[in-house]
Amino acid sequence: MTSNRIVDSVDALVAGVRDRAMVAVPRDTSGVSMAATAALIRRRARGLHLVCVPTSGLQADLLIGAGCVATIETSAVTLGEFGLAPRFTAAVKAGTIELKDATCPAIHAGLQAAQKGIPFMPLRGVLGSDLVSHRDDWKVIDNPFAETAGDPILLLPAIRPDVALFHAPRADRHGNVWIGRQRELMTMAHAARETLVTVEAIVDDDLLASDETAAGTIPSLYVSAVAEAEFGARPLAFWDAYPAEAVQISEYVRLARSQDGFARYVARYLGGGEATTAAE
Amino acid sequence: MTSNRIVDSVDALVAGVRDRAMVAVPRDTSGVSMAATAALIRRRARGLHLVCVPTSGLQADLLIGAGCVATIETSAVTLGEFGLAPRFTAAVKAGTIELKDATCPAIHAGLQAAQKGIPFMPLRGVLGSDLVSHRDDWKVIDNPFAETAGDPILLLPAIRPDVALFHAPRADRHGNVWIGRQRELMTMAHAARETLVTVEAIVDDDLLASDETAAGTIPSLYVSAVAEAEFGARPLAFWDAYPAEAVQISEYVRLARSQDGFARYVARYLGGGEATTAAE
Amino acid sequence: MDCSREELLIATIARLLEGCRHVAVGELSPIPGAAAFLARQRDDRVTVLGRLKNNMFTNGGVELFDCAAQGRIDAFFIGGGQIDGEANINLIGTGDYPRTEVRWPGCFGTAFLYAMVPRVILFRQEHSRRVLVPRVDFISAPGTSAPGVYRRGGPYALITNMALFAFDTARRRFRLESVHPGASLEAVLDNTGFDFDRPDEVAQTPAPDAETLSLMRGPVAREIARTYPRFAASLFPDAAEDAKRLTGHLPG
Amino acid sequence: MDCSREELLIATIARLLEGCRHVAVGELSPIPGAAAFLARQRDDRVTVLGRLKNNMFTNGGVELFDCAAQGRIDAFFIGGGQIDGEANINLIGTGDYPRTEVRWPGCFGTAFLYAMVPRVILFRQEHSRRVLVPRVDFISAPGTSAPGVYRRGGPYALITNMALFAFDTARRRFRLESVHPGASLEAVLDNTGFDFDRPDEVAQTPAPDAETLSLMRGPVAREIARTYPRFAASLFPDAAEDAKRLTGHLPG
Repeated sequence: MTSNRIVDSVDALVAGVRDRAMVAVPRDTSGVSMAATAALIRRRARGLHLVCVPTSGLQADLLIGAGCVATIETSAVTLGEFGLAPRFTAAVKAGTIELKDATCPAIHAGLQAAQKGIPFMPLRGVLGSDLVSHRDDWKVIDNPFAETAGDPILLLPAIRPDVALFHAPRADRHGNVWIGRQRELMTMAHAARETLVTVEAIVDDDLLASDETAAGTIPSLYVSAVAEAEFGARPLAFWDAYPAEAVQISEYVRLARSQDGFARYVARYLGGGEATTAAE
Repeated sequence: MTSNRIVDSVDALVAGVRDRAMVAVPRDTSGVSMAATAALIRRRARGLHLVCVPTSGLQADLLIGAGCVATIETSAVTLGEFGLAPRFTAAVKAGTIELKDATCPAIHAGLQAAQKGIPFMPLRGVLGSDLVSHRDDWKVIDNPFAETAGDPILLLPAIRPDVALFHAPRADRHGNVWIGRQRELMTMAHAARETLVTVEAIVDDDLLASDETAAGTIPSLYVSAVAEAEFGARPLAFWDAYPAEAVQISEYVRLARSQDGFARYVARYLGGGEATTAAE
Repeated sequence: MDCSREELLIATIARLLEGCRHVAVGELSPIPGAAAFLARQRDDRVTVLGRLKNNMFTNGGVELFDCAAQGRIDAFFIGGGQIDGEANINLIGTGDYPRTEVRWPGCFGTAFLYAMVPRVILFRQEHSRRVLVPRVDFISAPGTSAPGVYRRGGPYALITNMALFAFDTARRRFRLESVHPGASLEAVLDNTGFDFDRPDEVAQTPAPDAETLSLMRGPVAREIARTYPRFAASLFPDAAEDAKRLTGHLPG
Repeated sequence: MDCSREELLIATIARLLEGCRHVAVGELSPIPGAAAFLARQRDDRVTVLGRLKNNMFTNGGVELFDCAAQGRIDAFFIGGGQIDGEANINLIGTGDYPRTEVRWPGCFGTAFLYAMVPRVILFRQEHSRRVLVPRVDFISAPGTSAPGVYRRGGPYALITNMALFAFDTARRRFRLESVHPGASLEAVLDNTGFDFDRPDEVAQTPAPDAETLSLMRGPVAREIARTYPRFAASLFPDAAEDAKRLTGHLPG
């Protein structure tokens, strides 16, 4: 029995991402759905609030360059050994995106607060960073459990994304998704209202049937839709399954220095020039 | 290479549990080390502060009956379909143990606070329960993120056990422990200073070598010592590996109605009458 | 068609679950468990969550509570050593805390779930003034909360061996909905320690129809036998024998 | 024995790790990574944590931070677009936030880890007035905290291509410890934008001995080649070739 969670195409999958949605995406090495990123650009998504868990790279830079992003909450945007993220950098300079700079454990804590249905989560450290003064949604209180007066502590509001969007090795026909030790993907799915996943393959086994596979599986309970997309993380690396397409990413870095060059990259690699069906 | 985390006997393992230690133990179905429980009773452990994650049954009742427990923090003590826990019930009536009654998610939240190194964790619900008025270590504040005034919310202090003690199916020779989907065992290990584990078997494979097994594995980083103890959860059931010894537990319920009967049970099943080496 | 008291309870609870998507049940709740499985037989979008064998949870013991906090659980069941007329429940014991004369296991997750799950069904077979008291000795979980206290769940109904009550949160009172076949209004009044509302004409709880009974005795019985083998052995002996042969396990 | 600048840095950082048990390194930090592997060659109780292949973490991206918060991580490395004389670091950019003239990736976990890890080693190869500034434009993570602010970690040393500094938290100032072979005190003074303490006689950073060099060029090089293949290709070409043959992977 194939669940109605299994959809036919990545374009159908991203129909679940409305304009202005808050979308949580994982960092480059955890399972980025570049297939869904391309589909979002093809359907000209607008006004997205990206939450990078806890950083992003090529995915954020592409979405920013394509005009899909209004706000980005992140601990960093970087192409790693390929260098700075050109469209992110340009958008910051131009002031065309709202920045919610954060620090990695603060983003994890905000998602865990949503996962637990609590309005906020405390976090040690961070005080004294200029991040705190620029985040008017963060609060500092005196630790109510302190033995002596004072002891300020940072409180982070829950981050409850509309959508968690990522790529995983496999899902079964019920919509259970195996994510192995990339546990932040499970936190994202628990925290988000909807979870959309591309996978390398859809398998016949029930991933919850044994404790061995269940240990690394997000139950379908949290999964809204799954689409098969082989090599769906390319040109990024995907775990140990395949390496980054270094030539393509280097070409991106070269072209995306300008908005024109960025458009050429999109046309060449993402089918941005083709007529596509808008999702909604 | 066998890590020095692998110890020769369960008695050597429980040498790591000092008198008056705060010891976190899982609920009956998650992997209770009854082998270590017997060893603690043999070595006449005293003054333990048991933290039941989030409930306990035969293990807590045995330790209470044997005089090992000064304080118990728990959401329930019950023998399930076998009935009420007789020594727990008697100790409550006699006032010989300190009770820190809790509710399941509060214990999980306290451990997660310790896992995250934060002094407290908020939790929704619970307000209006008499639990709150009897727990002077819990606090209620007005939610600093509330849009309108008021909105009281419960804050739970971190629970940082000295020892997490449980039973698992297998460990490798480095001391990595596979716990499958019993994720609370990982939270306990992260939260506790020391983690002591009995396992059905020690295996030659490296549990961290593949994403498949790593997904359900506590890394040796968090594990102080492991001892092999086949059927180490008996007479309790252990996952799907073996069922409860219903006859033995029923006999426990019958005998443990009185302290004398309890002593007979211990002598018969736990070797309590034998000369044993005190651990320290 | 004849049915047992347990079958009546299962069918009645299943009716209370109509419209629910995710129903959570505890380990020791075979009758609510059977009701949830029955609801799933009728609507395959229903999922039954909780501490079952082959359950759907993969994030440890905290997941049931997180899941409820996320608003993903529509219905849950709570018993109670004492239940009072404002739907407060006591799972701690009788007498003065902490040295209660009678000590029960403890509050489990009720203090949390009662506030978080929209449709909490109070289920206690014993219908007596010992259980249904004017005021509980210890509030494990309150039936209602003060204004301004965050709450999105609470008591929906109370079902016993004698009767079905609905709970009116605004009035903080139970209302008698129906009396089970074999019981009477007088017996309910005699055995209830708290005051409650009731219509002029009290209905009888309807017995399950033939189709419902055959679902219960067929597929539901087989599912129950896997999770609650001892219970199934008394209620549905045939299905229990099948399950025992398949798993070779005593209950655990 | 001749050694490269990178080998000098690796050996010097490894000395700074003496006595550490758990050392965490980032993905893009090959020199600190090599230093951590060297420390492990010398003491097999050392564990190297972080985003390595076959890493020890199984609880997702949050685990590094939780682990540090639990007090299990003894040393960590932070770079910095700007570092000032009070050990404040800036990873955001230059100019006025948010529309910084130059924008760097962002703060990563530094704002947290700087406060939680006892021995944070600031590592930046470029030694210039552009990097080592009187006052950072944006404090991603502060070098010191006000009294009463919970903090159990912070800056321990700063190492660049020219020199090694220790940080004195009480005085909130760096102290020059040694100047690397090939650099001079004058060059350090010319290229440092902040004021710092120094002894009357400034030592030279000792070069690694033959045994250390052979550890670096042997087992350490092979470990580095697995995690940082591009870096290894330039520094330890033989080991990198071996690793490439074994994995067939480009860096990712």
